[in-house]
Amino acid sequence: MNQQRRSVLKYSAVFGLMASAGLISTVQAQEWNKAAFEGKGLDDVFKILGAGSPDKSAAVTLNAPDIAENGAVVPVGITTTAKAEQMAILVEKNPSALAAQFFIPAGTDAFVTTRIKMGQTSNVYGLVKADGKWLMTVKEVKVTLGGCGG
Amino acid sequence: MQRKLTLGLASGLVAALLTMTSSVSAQKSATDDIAKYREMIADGNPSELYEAAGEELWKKPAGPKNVTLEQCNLGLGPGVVKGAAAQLPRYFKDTNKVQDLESRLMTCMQVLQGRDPEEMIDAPFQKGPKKDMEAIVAYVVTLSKGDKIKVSTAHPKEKEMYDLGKRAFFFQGGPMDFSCASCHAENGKRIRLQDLPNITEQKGAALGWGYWPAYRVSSGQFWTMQQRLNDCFRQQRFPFPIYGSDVTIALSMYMAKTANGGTVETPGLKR
Amino acid sequence: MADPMRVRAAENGGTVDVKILMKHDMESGQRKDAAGKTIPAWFISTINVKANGKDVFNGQFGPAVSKDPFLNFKYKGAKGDKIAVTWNDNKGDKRTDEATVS
Amino acid sequence: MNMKITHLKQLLAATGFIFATGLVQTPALAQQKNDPKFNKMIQESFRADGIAALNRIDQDATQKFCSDPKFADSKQGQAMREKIQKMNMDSIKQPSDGKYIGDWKNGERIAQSGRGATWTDTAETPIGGGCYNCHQIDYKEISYGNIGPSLTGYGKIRGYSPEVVTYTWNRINNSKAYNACSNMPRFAHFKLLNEKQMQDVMALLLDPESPVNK
Repeated sequence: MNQQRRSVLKYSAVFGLMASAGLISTVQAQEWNKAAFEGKGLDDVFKILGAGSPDKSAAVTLNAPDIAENGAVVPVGITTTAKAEQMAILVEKNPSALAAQFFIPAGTDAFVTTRIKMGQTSNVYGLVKADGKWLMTVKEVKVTLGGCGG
Repeated sequence: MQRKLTLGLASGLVAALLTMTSSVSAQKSATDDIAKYREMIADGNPSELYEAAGEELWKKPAGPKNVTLEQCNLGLGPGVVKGAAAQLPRYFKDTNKVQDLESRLMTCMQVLQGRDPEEMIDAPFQKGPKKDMEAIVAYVVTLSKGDKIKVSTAHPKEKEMYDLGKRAFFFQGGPMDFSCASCHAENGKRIRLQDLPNITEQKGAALGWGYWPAYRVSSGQFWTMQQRLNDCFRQQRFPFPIYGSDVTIALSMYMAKTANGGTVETPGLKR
Repeated sequence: MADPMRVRAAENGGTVDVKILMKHDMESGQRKDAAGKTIPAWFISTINVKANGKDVFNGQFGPAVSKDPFLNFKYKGAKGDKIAVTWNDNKGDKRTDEATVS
Repeated sequence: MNMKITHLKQLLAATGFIFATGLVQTPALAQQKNDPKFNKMIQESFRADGIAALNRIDQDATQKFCSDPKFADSKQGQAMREKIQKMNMDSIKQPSDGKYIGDWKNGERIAQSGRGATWTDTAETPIGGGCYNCHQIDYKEISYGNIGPSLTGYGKIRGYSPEVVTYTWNRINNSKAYNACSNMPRFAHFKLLNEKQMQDVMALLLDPESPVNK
C-alpha cells in the first residue's frame, strides 16, 4: 500500500509540474463538464466525453434493478475488472443523457453506486474509461407507475 | 364480502381464470423485482439526514422560554427518548389525554418552550415549524428502532381511543366511498405494484405501523405518521384531517395496538 | 446554509467502504411551479473526497441525480484515515464534512 | 395484582369464546349503533380544504351501512343489503345517446389516471378512473392492482352481447347496484366520470379493437 501511495504521490508531483508548466490545468479534472451534462442524446455525450462509439464489454457490470418502484430514485452502480480511470452513467431517454460521471484515482476501487432519476422506462448505460479506451454495458430499467396516482 | 356475478357471466369466469394463470407469473416476477429494488436502496436511508438535524433541535434552546426539549416526557419519564416511540400512543396524566408522538411533542414544546401549538397545527407539512417537528420525530423514532411495539389499552381512555380508532378505520365517506378498510382489510392485496398491509391483523399492522415514519422516495421527503395519515385521507377524498386531531390519534392507537409485538423499523424507507 | 452530510467509512481487509448521504433538493430543471413557470435546475455539480488530504474520489453530478444524493465507493486505506467530503452546487453553495474511518 | 389481571384476562377470553359460538354478531351490531362520542370525534377532526368540503364526511345510506362490514355481511344485514342494492340500481341511467362504446384509447388514459377530487386538486382537475389501481386491464401494463378482479380479455372472454354490455355499463356507473359494499366507487352517482368518459372506459373493455381483447 505504501508503494501505491508513493506512486500516487509521484504521479501527482508530475501532474503538478505539468500544471505549473502550463501544460494542463489542475482544475481540469474538477471542472464540471457543462457540455457533456447538457448534451441531449447518447451520441452527443459519447462524443463530448471523447468516447466515440464505445465497445460493449463484459468487463463492465451495471448494477441496476429490472424494475424501479419509483423513477425518482433508481439505484445504479458500476463495477469493472478493467483499470478504470473514469466512469459515467447515461440514461437514454432522460432529457439530458448524462446523469453522473466519476474519476477514479489509483488506489480507489473501480466501483461506484449512486441513485438517479428516470423520467420513464429506458436503457441505462454504464461507461468505463480504462487505459484511454471507453467500454460500456447497457441494461433496461422499467419505471413503473405506483401508488394511487393522485 | 360477496361479489355477485350474473349467471350469464359465470362461464366467462372459468375462461378468465385460465387466461389469468399466465399473467400471474409475470406479475409475480414484477413484485419480486420490486423487492429487489427495495433491497438495493435499503442501505443509505436519507432519514438519517433528518435524524441528525432533529437531534440538534432537541438539544437546542428554543421558543419564548429559550429552553431545550431535553426534559420532555414522552411517557417513560422526563428526558427518556430511548424506546419511548415504541410505546406510543399512550395516556398522559398531565394532559388527561391519549397522545401520539407528535401531539405529545406539541405539549412539550408548549409547556417547556412556551410555543403556541396552533402555529404547529396550522403550518403546512415540510415547512416552518413542521419542518422542525419532522426532524425531531426522525430523531425520536430512530431511538426506538429494533424495539418491540408495546402499546397498552389498560387505561380506560386508551381503550376508548382504540375502540374509536377501530370504528374510524371502517368509516366510509367522500365521493369514492373509501374507508381505510377499502385498501387495508384483506390479505394479499395491492394498489398497482404496491403491497397493501392488512392492518386488521397483527402482521399487517406491524408492516404498516412499524415502518412509519419513513423517508418517502416518491416525494423525497421524510414523512411523520401524521403526514402519512393525512395523505391517506387525501387519497380517500376526505376533508383535511386536522394535525393531531382525535381521529388521527384514534387510528394510530388502533394500528399500534393491533401491531403489538411487532418490531419498530422506523425510520422506514418507502416508495 | 447547506445542511450537514452523513459520512460513514469503515475499513475491512485494507479496503475502506465510504457511504455518503448529502442533503440537497437536486432540482431537475424539468418541474414547473403552480404558476406554470419552470423551476430552475439546482443541483450538486461536483463532489470531492479526500483521505488524509489526498484525493480518493471525484464525481460530477447532473440534475438527474436523485434528491438527497447517495454515493458509495471504496478505496485502499486504513482505520483512522481522515475523510473529508466536499460538494459544490451550480449556484455556488458548498459544504464540507469530515469523518474518521472506523 | 398482576396475577389477578392475567387471570381475569384468561377468564374473559374463555367466556368470550363461549359467547362467540352463539353470538357472532354481537360486536357488529354494537358498531352499527349510533355513538355520539364517535360522531363528535369525526365532526371535530376534519376541516374543509379546497374542493374537499366538510360534507364529504356526511355519510349517505350506502356508506353508513358499509361502515359496519360485519353487520353488512351478516344474515341480519341481508334485507338492508338488498334495499341498498336496489336503490343504487334504480339510480343508474342508460346512455342518453344510446351509445355504450366510445374510444378505447381515451378509456386507457382514464383507466391509468388516479388523479382528481382531492384537496390538492381543483374543480377543473380531470378525475381519473384509477382503474389500474385495482384491476389488471391491458396485459402490457405490468403495474396493476388486485383489489378488483382482472379485466384482461374482458370482451373476448365474456362476449359482446347486450347483456354483457348493459351489465358492464351498470357496474361502471354504480357497482353498488350488484354488491352493496363493493370497493369500487360509484362513478356516475358522484359524477366522477361523465357519460362520455364512461363510454370510453366501456370501449377499453368491450371494443374488439381494444388491446384488452387482443
